[in-house]
Amino acid sequence: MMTIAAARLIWPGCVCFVGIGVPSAAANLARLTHAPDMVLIYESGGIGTQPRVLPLSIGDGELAETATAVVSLPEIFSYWLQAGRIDLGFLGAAQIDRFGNLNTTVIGGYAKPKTRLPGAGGAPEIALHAKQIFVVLKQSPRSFVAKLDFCTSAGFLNGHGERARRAIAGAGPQVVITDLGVFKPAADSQELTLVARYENVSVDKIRQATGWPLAIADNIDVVATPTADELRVLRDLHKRTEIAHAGDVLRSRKTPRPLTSQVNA
Amino acid sequence: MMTIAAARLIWPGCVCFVGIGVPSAAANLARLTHAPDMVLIYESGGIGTQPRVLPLSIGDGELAETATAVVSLPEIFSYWLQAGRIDLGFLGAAQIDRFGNLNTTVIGGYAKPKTRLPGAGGAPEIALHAKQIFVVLKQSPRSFVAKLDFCTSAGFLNGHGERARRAIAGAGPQVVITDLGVFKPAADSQELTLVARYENVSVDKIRQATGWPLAIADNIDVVATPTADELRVLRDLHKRTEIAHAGDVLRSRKTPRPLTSQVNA
Amino acid sequence: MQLGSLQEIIDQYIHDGQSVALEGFTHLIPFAAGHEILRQKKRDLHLIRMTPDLIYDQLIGVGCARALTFSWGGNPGVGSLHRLRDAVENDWPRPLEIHEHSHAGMAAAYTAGAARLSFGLLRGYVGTDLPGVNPQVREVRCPYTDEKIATVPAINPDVTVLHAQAADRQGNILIRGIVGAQKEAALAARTLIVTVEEIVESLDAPMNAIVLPHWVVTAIAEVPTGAYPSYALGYYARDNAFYLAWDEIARDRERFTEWIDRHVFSSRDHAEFLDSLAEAA
Amino acid sequence: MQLGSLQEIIDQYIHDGQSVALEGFTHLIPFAAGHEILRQKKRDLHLIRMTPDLIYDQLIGVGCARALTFSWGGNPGVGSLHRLRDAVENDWPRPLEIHEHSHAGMAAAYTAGAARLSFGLLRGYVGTDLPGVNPQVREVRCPYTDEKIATVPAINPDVTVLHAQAADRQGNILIRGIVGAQKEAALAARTLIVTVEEIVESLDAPMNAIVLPHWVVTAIAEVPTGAYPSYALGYYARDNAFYLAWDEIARDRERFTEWIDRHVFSSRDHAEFLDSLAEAA
Repeated sequence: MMTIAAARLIWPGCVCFVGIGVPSAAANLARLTHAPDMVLIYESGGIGTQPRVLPLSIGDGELAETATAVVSLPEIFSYWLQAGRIDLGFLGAAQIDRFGNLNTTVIGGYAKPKTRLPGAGGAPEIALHAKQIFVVLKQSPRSFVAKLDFCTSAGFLNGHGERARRAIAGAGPQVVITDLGVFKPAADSQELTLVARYENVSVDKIRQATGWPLAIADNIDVVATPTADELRVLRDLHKRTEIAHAGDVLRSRKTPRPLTSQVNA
Repeated sequence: MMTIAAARLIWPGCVCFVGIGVPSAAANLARLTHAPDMVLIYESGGIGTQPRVLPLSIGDGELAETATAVVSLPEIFSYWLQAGRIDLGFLGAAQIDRFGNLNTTVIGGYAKPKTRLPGAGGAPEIALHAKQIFVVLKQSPRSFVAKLDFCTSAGFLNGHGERARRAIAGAGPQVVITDLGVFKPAADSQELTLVARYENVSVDKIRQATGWPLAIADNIDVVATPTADELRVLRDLHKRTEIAHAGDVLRSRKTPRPLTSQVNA
Repeated sequence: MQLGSLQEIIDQYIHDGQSVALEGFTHLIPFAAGHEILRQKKRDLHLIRMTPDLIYDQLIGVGCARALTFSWGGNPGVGSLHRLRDAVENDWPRPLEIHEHSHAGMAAAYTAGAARLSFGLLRGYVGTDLPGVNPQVREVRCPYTDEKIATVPAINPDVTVLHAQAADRQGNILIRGIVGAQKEAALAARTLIVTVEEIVESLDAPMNAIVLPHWVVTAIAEVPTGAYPSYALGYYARDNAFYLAWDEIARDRERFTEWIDRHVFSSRDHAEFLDSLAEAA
Repeated sequence: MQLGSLQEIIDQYIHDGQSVALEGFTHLIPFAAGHEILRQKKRDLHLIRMTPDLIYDQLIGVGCARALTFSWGGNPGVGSLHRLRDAVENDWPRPLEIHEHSHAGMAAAYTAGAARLSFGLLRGYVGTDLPGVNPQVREVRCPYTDEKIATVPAINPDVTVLHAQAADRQGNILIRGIVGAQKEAALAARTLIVTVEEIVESLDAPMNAIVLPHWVVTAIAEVPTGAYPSYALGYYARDNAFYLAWDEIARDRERFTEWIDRHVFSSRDHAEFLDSLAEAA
């Protein structure tokens, strides 16, 4: 449902910087439904990729084979991301605070963490340079926290215009999508505000899953249930993906291919 | 004769950054005679080119088609030249001074020059980063000058170790080859010193063609006359080049090739 | 991405006073686009290019340019650009402000421009008089080694014009062969115009080829032989004879002016220009 | 360029205490080379890599590494690298010093290394806590705009190890597909070791392909399927099932140790390693 909610917010023609997981599924769902001309960029170097199946890793061969261009990683981050060519960046996180700052580095102290997370990856600069950011994560008091253990990627920092004052190029997180609801930054303070909930999820439940006193919009929308078309496309995509990823690579290597040199070295 | 004298000084396996004209002819002569495994790099982006004919420009198609790799110009100058991967750079000049500094920018004042020359091109950084430099130019009191009108590329600056003190990576001009003789820097002062002359060219003539009191080595070699093999290879190279460059491009365009779109736009 | 005639596109996107880079390092030089700029009598352009070639000699000789940023201004393999020289030496037909770099410096400046950094770094310009005449060449200290490293300000042309082998129907552009700093100049620009040899159904680009995606391209015109007398790898060779002949044509102001009148101003487009040259030959 | 067995080459060129980058961004990951480093029980390595993958999880879990420079340390598409976590969280089997970057920062550091600049520039790290824990992230002021721009020191590994599709007889290397920062890591290194799927008569590389010329390559070993369980475009696919299975294997110290003993230490080379996995399946 997060996937479908996120997909709906993607617009035709959008140049989208995609990570693996929900963002990749959402972007591809959008591409296969209402935004066929959107441009997918994976940080591994694929520009304009059109994967038929969902990649498991950010650098699957599928992404190279279906891309308009495959460039180096330094180029992706300098000529494409930093240059401001990305309309929309998706980010996930282990923790988010009320101003949309994100932690993907550690739970606990940095030097001797309780949980060492994978770390920054592309996120800090995606957060700065993409014209806007959508954040997708599961919501609980452990993920929606009053204070991050570590700030990996800037949202609105301390809010109240600090991001703009620091002359950060991109507009920051414009939508946060969780498994409970949808949040947008308030115009003045940039504090995340609940603007929509899923059916059968109460505002109270969302409030309880938030580690700070949650701001609530005057009118809370209800996210429309998935359409038959959305569900079909998503199911097909996952099915194709499953089949594609189920191949037995190790055994297929056993089929004859020349393992010896073509040269008598 | 300058070409042959220069070619002889190139060693097998040498990675050589080549410009057009005498340097290109010399490098290719060396490659086709005693240094078949030398690596030619043209600043236009061809790495390991093996042209069958001499290019007229530094970016002829021949250079791309016979190269191991064709890279961008920013890459040539950063990852290859600046990174110190070039053993030998060839430079020409309109003016040279006694310390091997070169002028290819202007004769006269910079703002309103008597003669505006093409300018720096790759030379300033070739002069800094190639492990050593060979300079090739015609010699006269107008080219061998006491004081440059403009310093485009550093040789030994004011000599006496200044280049080393400024921590410049490459060793600077190790040989200067003219149509009259061959010069090398003195060990202590780095002042250019006549070390060889061509047959039938007197030391006096060389002295008169030099705009400063010329240092002369104790023993002046005589450059050996071209061998039959050198002359044959060079003539063949020039002949192939003439034939290749004589094609009438404008008329050949008249032969049928589709000038209209393949798409009904 | 807009597909149109070269005439429309130059009219729509290139305006007097702009900074314009027609890049191409002795390959894929956008001659047809340069001639159209001449025909439309654009003025006060700040021309940018590593190697101002014959096409810049023509633009400067006609008086389209007020300034030139460059790193090597010659007729490659032949000698001088006489119109450039006449402008610098004698202010003819008008004075030309010059911003002079080395290739390495200008490559770093385009690279910074493409990455939207305000400056580029290089180990360069040491011991030369160039920083003395180009105050834009400066230095920073390395925060780790305290060494001085040269800097150049980013180059971000108002318009970059390229010539390429092919575009597909979507407007993706394939560039093959010697590519100079074309990709950097393209991505550094605010507006990107590309002329192509042909528009094809599919680029069939090899993996890791140099492809500019359609959404960074402002406008495309199909102009066969659009790089002549330069060349387009896979299409036609460089007309070396023309480069040699240009030395004579450009040496003399009158002969130059006649040539421009007869071949550029009297032709309506690139095909007519090529015909007029063929007739004269 | 030297052609030899992987065993000889790792023995000859990789020494205890060195900084070693086995690069590969989810493609062409040099697993075979990593396993040989394990077999030869190298110690005190400073491992460098943007995305420490399963192979670094193994090297760290066995205790080969004293330090890690990286920008994202997970099992891509799956979750954590449990051995990396155990080292950071519990110092098991030994403490691991970490130097942490973002991808953009590390890409800039490799790029600077390849160009032999002492530092790289990026608009990055703004508003994050990373510079607080990595004092190597600093800043300079732009000499033109006075803005603060982040800097990273160049990365120049003692040894870079890559896996590539093919080498020709001369030792020129062709890399196709997703290339990450492999070229930069290769050119930044003092010693470059490459394993290849095969050695061929001629690379038949398309124009503008990514080819590393033989004279920048220190040594080459032909190791078919040398990137398994990662993939080599044009040769074999990624074994996603292995990446999923690794999560279970690596979660437990004993199970991990058993797996390494059984599959890596008990096999003499990569072919035997692959056979031992196939038998176990």
